[in-house]
Amino acid sequence: MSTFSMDHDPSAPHSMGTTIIGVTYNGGVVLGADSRTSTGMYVANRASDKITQLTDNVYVCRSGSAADSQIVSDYVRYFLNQHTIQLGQPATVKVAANLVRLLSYQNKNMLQTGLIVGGWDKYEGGQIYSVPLGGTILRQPFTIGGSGSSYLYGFFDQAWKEGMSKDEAEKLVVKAVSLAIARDGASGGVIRTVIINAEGVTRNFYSGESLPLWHEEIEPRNSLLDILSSSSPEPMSM
Amino acid sequence: MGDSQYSFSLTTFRHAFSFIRPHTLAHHRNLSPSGKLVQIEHALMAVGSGQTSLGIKAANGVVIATEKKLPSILVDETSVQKIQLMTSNIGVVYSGMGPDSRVLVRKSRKQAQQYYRLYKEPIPVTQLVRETAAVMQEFTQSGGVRPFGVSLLVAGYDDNGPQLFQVDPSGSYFSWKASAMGKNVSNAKTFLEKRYTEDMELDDAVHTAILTLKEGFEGQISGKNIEIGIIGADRKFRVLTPAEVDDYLAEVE
Amino acid sequence: MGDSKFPSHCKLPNMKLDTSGLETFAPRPGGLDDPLCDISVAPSFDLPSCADFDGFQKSAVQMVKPAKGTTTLAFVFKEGVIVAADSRASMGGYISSQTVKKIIEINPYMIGTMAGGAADCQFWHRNLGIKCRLHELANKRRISVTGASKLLANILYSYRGMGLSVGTMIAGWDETGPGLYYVDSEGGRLKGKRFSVGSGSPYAYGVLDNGYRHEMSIEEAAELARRAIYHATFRDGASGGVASVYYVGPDGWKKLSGDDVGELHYRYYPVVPAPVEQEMADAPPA
Amino acid sequence: MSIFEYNGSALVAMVGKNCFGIASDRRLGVQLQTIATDFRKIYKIHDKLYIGLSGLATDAQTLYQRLVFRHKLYLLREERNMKPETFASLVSALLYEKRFGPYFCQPVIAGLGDDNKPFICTMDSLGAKELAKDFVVSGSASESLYGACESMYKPDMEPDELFESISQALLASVDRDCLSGWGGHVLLVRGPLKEEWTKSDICSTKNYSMLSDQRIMK
Amino acid sequence: MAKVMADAPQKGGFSFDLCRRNEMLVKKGIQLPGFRKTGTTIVGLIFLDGVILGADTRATEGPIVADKNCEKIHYMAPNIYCCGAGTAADTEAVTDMVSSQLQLHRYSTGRESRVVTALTLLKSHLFSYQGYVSAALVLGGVDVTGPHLHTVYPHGSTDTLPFATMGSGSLAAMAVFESKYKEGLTREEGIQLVCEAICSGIFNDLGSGSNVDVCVITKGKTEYLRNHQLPNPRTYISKRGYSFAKGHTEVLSTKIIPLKVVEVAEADAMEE
Repeated sequence: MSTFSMDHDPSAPHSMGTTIIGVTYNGGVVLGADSRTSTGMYVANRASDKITQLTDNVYVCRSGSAADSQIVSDYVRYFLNQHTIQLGQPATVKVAANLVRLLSYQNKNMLQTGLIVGGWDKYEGGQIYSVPLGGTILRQPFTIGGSGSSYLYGFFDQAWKEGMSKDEAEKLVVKAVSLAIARDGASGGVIRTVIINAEGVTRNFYSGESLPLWHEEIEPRNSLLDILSSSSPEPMSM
Repeated sequence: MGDSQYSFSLTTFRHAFSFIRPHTLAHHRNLSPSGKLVQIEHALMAVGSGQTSLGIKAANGVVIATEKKLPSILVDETSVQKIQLMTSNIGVVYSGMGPDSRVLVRKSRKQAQQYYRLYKEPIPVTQLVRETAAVMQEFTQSGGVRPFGVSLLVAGYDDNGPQLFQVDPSGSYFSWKASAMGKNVSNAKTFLEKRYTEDMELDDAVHTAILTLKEGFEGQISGKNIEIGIIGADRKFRVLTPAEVDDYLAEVE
Repeated sequence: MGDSKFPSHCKLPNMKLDTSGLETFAPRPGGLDDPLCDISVAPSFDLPSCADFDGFQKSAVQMVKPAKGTTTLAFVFKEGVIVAADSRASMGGYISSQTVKKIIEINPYMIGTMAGGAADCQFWHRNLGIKCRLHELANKRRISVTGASKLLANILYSYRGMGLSVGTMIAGWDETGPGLYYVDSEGGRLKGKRFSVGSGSPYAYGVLDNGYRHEMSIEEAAELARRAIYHATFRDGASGGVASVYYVGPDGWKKLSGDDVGELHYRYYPVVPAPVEQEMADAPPA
Repeated sequence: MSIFEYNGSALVAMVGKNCFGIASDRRLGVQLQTIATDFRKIYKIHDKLYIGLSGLATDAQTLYQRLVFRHKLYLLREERNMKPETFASLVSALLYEKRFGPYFCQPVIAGLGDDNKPFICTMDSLGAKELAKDFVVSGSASESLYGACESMYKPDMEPDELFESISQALLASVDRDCLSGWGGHVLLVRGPLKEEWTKSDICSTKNYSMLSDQRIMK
Repeated sequence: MAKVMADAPQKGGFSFDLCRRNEMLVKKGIQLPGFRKTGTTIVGLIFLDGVILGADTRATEGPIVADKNCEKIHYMAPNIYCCGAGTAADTEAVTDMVSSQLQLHRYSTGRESRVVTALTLLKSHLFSYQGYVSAALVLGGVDVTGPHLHTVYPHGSTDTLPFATMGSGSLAAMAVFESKYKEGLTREEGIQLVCEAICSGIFNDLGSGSNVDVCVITKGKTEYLRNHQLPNPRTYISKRGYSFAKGHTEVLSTKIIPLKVVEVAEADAMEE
């Protein structure tokens, strides 16, 4: 095996070594995710959106194989649209999460994906459901997923509080994802969050430079782009 | 079918009809004692009472035209299009039952695409007509279905020049220099026989088509209640806009 | 296959300088430079310091294999020995040369043929040549074909299982008359009347066995050898080029002929150039 | 050993001025053993269209039979011969149909179009078409053929010139390949030129088989 | 009879009847052939008025350059094009199939095709083959909802990006995009940047080479700039070439078969 093919194999499945998080707070839920998509060692997309809309009030965070998670969320979105029309009112988060579970469970032999469904409905308020690899469903006050999550269990055990405010919850999510990005090579890029509550949906974006620094991280100086565009002496001339 | 039936399909195309089932023939269910296929007779009746359509093959192109009489003035006439494209160089118009024609058009378009995907060459008009006619024939002797209640006029331009075909519910088809079908068929045909010349240009053919339609037309003819499709040497079939039709109407007057 | 698999004779996988190439005698053939050939010390190659020795050995054997497509033959008859071979070298399907000398002259009275690994054959034949000369100087008489072939067989036997690939015939004339031995890298050594070695040998044997008589003249024998080589090159894709024929007699060996097998083909089976055939045209429509 | 080297073959097609040439070697082997030295690898589809099939001979023959079947069906249905382009698309479709269990064949297609414009094309065993304006090659000697044709091809060759070039390119290449050889078959097709066309001069398909001129330095 | 029917033109779909035999051959130690690949550099970017796609033109078969000037930008719809990398036959087949489906869709809806429609058709086909149909695509187009650029991976995953690269030269090309891409490029700047990215692939990636193809799609207009740049002209043409005297090749036999001459006069050809 040559080092070349290790570097970049475009035919390798496209997967998301990921950090995804869903937390509930006193009025709804906050979902968060990093933005790195990689094929082997190559970052195929550094600003991908791993929080996908299912209905107006339900979103899903995707991890694992990009193809599998996309197909599952596409199907669920399709079923939920039909369901919403037949029912004449928005689908509940529970229904959405159970559809995700159903697809994950019935096709578990061919799917490599773990999903976190989060949303708000008028019956049960903000809810987070985790649907990991085998197709189990777990309703939890908060849940974490993806390769970066292993760095976060301890953090959440320590930092999680019942009944946070919206801002507290979002701060927690951003902090957690940035911690995972600092430790996990497969997570990176920017942080995206989605806040869902009775008022509706807010999407937030935190660029890579704006994230807090952790142990021994070096502050971003001039990025490579700045260096290239400045008129410093040519690195090589002929 | 041996090994040609696979568990999945490369395309979304599917044969919607099966091959001949021998038992339907054996039962003679559709044959009347006089030897006539009554279902086809009925289908031809549906065509005969349908709105008039006609086609003329000119020296440098083909025109097809039809009445577009709507059941009520309340219908939005822009939402109805009776002349349709089968490929970019073949157009079709029907007399008879509109919904039946749509089934045929859909099948024929698929057939045309299949041909193109196999040979990377547009399907010749004769081939598409043959395929369409085969479908219509199939429905005259398959169980559980009835013949299509339409006749089609197919206008196209390919390597063999301009061509006009008429396909009937029985599945028979002929190439025509000019033809008509529908309610006013005999008058229209007589008119066409009088007016037709071999060296007719496409523009003349459009004029003749309008005059023929006008012959048996009840009420005021306008760009909104007739439809005209033309194809010339550029091999691009085109349905004229109501404004263009009005221009032609003005020229005829 | 990285370089690390061919280290210096030191077994440590380090950066030590290998000076063995500068020494006067090539690899360490374990006592073989002794003319008397001290076979009590088993010769050996240095073991390559790699994790997967079996795998290395397999691939080493594979590397030698490509040059095996060959047809060589030799037979003893009334007047002496005839030796013949083709001249093609191939690597898989690719013809790397059409002008390979597959008959190696050991000394004026003895020649060997080459089948198997080209490098192995060339090296050990040259080595055998040295030994024969030393034997001659030490004993004031030429070595017998029996002796020479035994020397080679002993060497090859001592390297058995280490990846050498040699299939050779030693033909010569000594005090007892004509001599012919087959020796291979598996350690086999056979005395015989006629042999053929290489991928084309089955085809050559067919012609040889059918046409062989002890009482042939030199011309007849040479023609038999030529035909056998030609027929082998006809059927065997890995044999081809030139059919060379050598004769070993009381006065030593002599090259009798070297013919392009393509030309031989049309000499044996002449083709009458056919006149240009013209098919009648259908009458074009008027 | 690659499956393409099981039987061995060398195929080449070249374009000339209003003509084309298609040539193959004549060997059929089972690996290194030669079975026949007059094996045909170029098949006729119609007067102005030929296909050469390299690779596994059994697949080549099967594929050829299917192609002939499809062409005859086309002829019956449409009452005309296939254009070379159309035929190439058909071959491509037939090969791609077996994407996950392919025929081990690399076809070379050469033909004259409607206005006697030469057309050549090759494809891999899955049917990925490669159209070329100069020459196409395939078979176990293809690497040598690429080299020989790159240097020997000239644009706008007359039929006689084209014959020598394509023959020499083929012979030079098979001389470096154990698995092909024993001379070759060359087909030259020239369409009747409209302006020159007379009843007596309607010459067109020339079907040569030629000697190998193996020569080596002695 | 059944066999004959089986060979009749049929609906399409893969045929697996040689799979078992080929598997057996592999077990016997026979190597299956490599297929023509487009070890490729393909790129796309969104500029001020639409989308620009770019591709190199080299097709390879193992170490051999099989085609020096192939087309890797495939037509999908008048307003949508698609660059393909991977196994040439697969990219060709999958884009052809989807473009045919789009055409039918346009006929039945009477509307311009949308890029997402193409995207969905592509990804669902590729996903259903679990990566075995190896086509890596850059899909671009302008529709009623504006310009769109997507990448599609062989396993069926997709990305939506302002600039994208694919193929073996994607790293080289991405380096150019990452350092020079900005929002709101003009047409000229966009083409320039695409060419630079493709050239970076051509010169730094062994699987890519020859010329630069560009396709500029704007609202209502598509320009396919075939061989927009030719950075690798052939420099070693021998002026004399090889000439062989007539009769240089020894000929065993010759047969001349006259072609059946169809009536040359064209005028009557149309008669039935």
